[in-house]
Amino acid sequence: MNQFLRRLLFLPDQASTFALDVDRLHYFVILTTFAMSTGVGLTAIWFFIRYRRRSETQTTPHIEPKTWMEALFVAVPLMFFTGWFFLGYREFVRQYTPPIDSMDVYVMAKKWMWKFAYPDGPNSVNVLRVPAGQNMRLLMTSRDVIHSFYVPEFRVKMDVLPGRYTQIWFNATTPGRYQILCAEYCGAGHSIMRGEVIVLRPQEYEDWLASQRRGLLVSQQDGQPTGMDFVPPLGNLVEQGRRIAADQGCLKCHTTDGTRHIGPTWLDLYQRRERLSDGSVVLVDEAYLTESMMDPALKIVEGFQPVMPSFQGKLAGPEVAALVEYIKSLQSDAVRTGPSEGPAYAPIRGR
Amino acid sequence: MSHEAEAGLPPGILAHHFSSLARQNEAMRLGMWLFLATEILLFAGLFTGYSVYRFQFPEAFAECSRHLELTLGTVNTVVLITSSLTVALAIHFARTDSPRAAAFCLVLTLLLALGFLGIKAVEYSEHFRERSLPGKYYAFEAVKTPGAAMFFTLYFIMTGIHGLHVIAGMLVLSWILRRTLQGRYSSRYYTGLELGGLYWHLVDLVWIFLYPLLYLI
Amino acid sequence: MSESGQPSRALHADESHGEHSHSAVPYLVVWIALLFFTGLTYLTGKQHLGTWALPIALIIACTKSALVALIFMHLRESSGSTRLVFVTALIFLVLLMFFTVADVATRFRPSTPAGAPFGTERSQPEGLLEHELPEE
Amino acid sequence: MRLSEADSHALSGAPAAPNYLHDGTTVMSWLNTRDHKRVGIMFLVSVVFFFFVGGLFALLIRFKLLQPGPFFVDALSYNRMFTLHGIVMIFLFLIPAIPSAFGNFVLPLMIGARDVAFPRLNLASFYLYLGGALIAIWGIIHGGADTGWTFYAPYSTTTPTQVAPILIGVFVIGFSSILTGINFIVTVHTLRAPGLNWMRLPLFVWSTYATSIIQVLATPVLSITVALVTIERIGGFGIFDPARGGDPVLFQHMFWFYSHPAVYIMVLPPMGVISECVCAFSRKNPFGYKAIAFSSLGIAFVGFFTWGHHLFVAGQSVFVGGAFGLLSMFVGIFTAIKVFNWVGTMYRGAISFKTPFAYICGFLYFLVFGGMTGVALATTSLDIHWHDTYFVVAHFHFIMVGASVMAFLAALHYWFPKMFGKTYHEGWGLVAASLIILGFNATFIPQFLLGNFGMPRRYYQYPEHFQALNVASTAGATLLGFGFVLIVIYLGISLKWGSRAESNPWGSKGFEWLTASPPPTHNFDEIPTITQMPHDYRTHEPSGVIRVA
Repeated sequence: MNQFLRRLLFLPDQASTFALDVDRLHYFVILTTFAMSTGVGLTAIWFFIRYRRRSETQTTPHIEPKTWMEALFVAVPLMFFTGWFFLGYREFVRQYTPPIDSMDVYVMAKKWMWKFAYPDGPNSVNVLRVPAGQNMRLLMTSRDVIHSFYVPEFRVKMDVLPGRYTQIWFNATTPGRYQILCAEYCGAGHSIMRGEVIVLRPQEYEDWLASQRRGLLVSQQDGQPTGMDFVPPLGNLVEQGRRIAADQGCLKCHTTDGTRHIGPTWLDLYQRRERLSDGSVVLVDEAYLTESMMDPALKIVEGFQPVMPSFQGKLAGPEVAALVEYIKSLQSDAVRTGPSEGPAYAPIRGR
Repeated sequence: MSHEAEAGLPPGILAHHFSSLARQNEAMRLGMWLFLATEILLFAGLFTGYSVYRFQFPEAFAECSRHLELTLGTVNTVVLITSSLTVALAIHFARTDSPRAAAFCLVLTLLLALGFLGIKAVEYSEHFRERSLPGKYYAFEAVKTPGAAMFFTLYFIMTGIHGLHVIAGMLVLSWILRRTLQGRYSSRYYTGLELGGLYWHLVDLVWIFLYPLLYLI
Repeated sequence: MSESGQPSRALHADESHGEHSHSAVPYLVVWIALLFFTGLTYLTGKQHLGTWALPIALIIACTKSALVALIFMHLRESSGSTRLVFVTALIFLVLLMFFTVADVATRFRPSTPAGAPFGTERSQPEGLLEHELPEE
Repeated sequence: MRLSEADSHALSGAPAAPNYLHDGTTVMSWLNTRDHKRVGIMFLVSVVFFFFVGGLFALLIRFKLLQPGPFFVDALSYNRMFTLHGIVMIFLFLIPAIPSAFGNFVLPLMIGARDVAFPRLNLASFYLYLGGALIAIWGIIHGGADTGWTFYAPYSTTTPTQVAPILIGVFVIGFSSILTGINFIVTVHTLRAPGLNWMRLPLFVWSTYATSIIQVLATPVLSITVALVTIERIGGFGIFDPARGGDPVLFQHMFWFYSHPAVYIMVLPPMGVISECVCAFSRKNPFGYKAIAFSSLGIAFVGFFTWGHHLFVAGQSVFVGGAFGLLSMFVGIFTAIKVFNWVGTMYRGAISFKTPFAYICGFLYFLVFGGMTGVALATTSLDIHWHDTYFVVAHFHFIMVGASVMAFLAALHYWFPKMFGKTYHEGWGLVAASLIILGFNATFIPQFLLGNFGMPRRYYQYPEHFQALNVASTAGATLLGFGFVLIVIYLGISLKWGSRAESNPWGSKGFEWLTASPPPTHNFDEIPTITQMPHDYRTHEPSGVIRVA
């Protein structure tokens, strides 16, 4: 039944855990819509045939609806609509709150191309490799205008906003190649801004990762190498983070082995509860780390001087991402167990 | 249609399709209030922008508002409130058949409005001097926190559009001043003057909200 | 009239409504009240009370605008429809602000980092992933 | 129907009683008129002209989409075409169409007034509309915007194309919409005929009144948003610039705070027209008059609470998205009430199948189908797959073309004798109606399926597997185009050579038929005293008694 309806309504095949639930609600909603509209159309036609005008001087009775009729006209649609809403909203919340253990990928949308940075893999342009059956979380940001990451087969879509992160998650079930489309109008190349999600079996994914790390495919660049962006994969994001920390002089004040220095140490910093100079406690997560790089004077850890310069304008999105990943990797027990960013209901900050 | 009851009015006051002057006044007042509703919602857009960015950059907004000329802002508020009083008095004098006093009050209002614009000009020149300007022109040394430029963007857009409304109000009031001097308004018909007064009071109303939000917080 | 209540000490009783005997006293009284409230908001503003600054300032501003609207703009004497127009406009103003700020407040946290936004093209030169990275 | 000034001379040839068309036939008498009927006719002529300009862009877009690859035009001009199709159709046709064209003409007649409350303001509203349209056309000629009719920042603030003139044009047209809204609200409040209390107001007056509330309260927010984008483009103040802390989603909030109620500006007057036509052609009193009247007000007010359902996928918070989704459900209820009451009106009526009634059947089917796909879109999780795809394009075309344009045509045919004193050819009317209903289905049902298939909107090139449905949709679009051209032809012919219509050809008991058609300049020799509800067909005598006041 599901396949028949899916093909009847031209829905793309269901390649993620969301697809089936979304499509079931889809069938229920579309079939009721079809039933209601044909019902109204047929009643109108039947009334026309039954009560067509017999003579020009015909008079008609004055009929007022009874209150129960009006109540019915309100109750039935209200019941349907609120029913749809609660079914839909439960799914919406599930779809926009990534599970804790999902694997992160940083997505950068730029005028008419997608760039993907894996925490422990190479960077690639327009091609995203994903292990099947694994929860993937995409932290997305854009370099210029609003784009929108849309994979029809996964029933997944989220706008990619410039200047801030938006997140999305999916769990691809069937291996294969699926098109990424840009769904928010972004200029002349909006319709050719297409990428590809390649869902690999977990084993194939590991092999691909290993080969990337060994640099075997150093020369072969994923997807179509665009002229200005030929990028030899230079190790994964964590190594890039370490190199940036050295270049930008972070390591002059922040140590990575736990000893106290001008700035707080980065060892085990991620997911630590820092006590601030004004007494409040903050959970160290991506947002706090980004914020401290851009506006260090905002939150000073207790017992440290506000001497850190602001990196606003000096660090691009991916550099910030690389530093955050590097800090995340500095765990004393070297196993990253820290949960990813929780749902949007974190306590509202701000005076 | 008995028009005798409305006799003794200057010609052309009562439109042909209104049954009585009271009804026409009622229509004009309702029309003006609807126009005021559109002005309120025009500023609603700006206040939404202000509240969103104030929520995102609380420290920058607090710090920047301390660098505004608070005394000039307060003087401006007093000037506008007084001009609201003089416009209200002008309507009062027109209703009690003393058009000369009404005209004098309108002149007072126009002078106060000019004073307001003058003070605003002084403030703007101060901002141009210390480079605390919106967006890409921002080069103000005293405040470096991110989001400061956004405060001055909102400051200039809100006070600028409010200034345009003050100028529009002055044009309306001077048009009404001319008609008052022509002796058009009396206790039987003063709606034109009242509508001008309503518009001026709205301009004052908007500044009553702008002043604390920009200068004090 | 759903506008917030009259200020306590401003208006006294003998306000007469006659077409000719319209008195100017209420205008003067309201003017003094407005000056008083401006002074009040000036003082409370100067102390920078922090979290309480905004609510106090808004309450004072609402009282002042209620005074101006009711007496200066003759809302008290005008017909029900003009009052309805004024109140509806205020309701929609609050509606627009409430939902927009609620959205910004409860958004996915890193979506509005308190520091300046990063990673947009014009705020700084080309980013890391490209070839500028210093060679090993 | 292209009624240029010359045509009006030909019209006056017919030996009719002195009516508003004869009362001064110089061009100046039209351009400087105070008569609400002439302003209505001028609006009608310009609105129909812009409908065909927008329609031309639509056909060009559909023609390009025959091929998946680059074909016929390059990407930039394709983007300009769909932007201008959106802007011209929405701001220059749909918003002024029924309120300003038919509302101006018929509303004073329906409430027994000699004219609208502020006649000069009415003429000013027309010239603001023309002025805004000319500025926008100047922008179009100099390259036009490629931002889509939604002008989303930061693209609209950074694109080098000519966006500023179109933004200023939209700003000026907004004022025309505000002035019309103010005019109608004050007219309904102060100029009703004696005996015409609120519960006897015709249903078209109720829906135009509700539309005017939206026009007055929503358009200013569009004006400020459009002004801010223009300031941003010219001054670089950085209010929507993400590099300087600006929030692009704030623009979307302020834009959709206007644009969603604007959708109800486009659909409420057509509902009013349908309420009138259903009662007139099934010769029966409206079934549930209070329900239909108050649901118009309900749509006007609750319509302001639901704009967030355009932002489910735009990075809006999950919590606020849920709140907007729930509120959007309530707006759907009011439309459902109206539809059931219309169908209820037909029960035990005496229905005569004329062209307007054919459009009513089309309207009912498309409004229910389009409306419910709208509610389906508001169930937040389905919107994730559908947002910004052709499903959304099909949904709003079902409402705007399926409901609004059908009702516009029903109104055009229903009030054609009232406005011009001529009858149109019934046979051709039915042919054109069936052509349009068939063409409409063939155009937009494939677009629903394209949306399901995952084709995003505003795509210049699309993946190959979408081509079949696109070709079907283009075929339907040409059929639709022929239908509209056919209407212009036979209405134009009947304008010149049509037979004279008597004053109440449909035998309708709406109040506007109490006076002659076409009515004299001052509408009523004696203002009638209304004694009963409109459309009360228990007896034959007119619903308003002309008593010597």
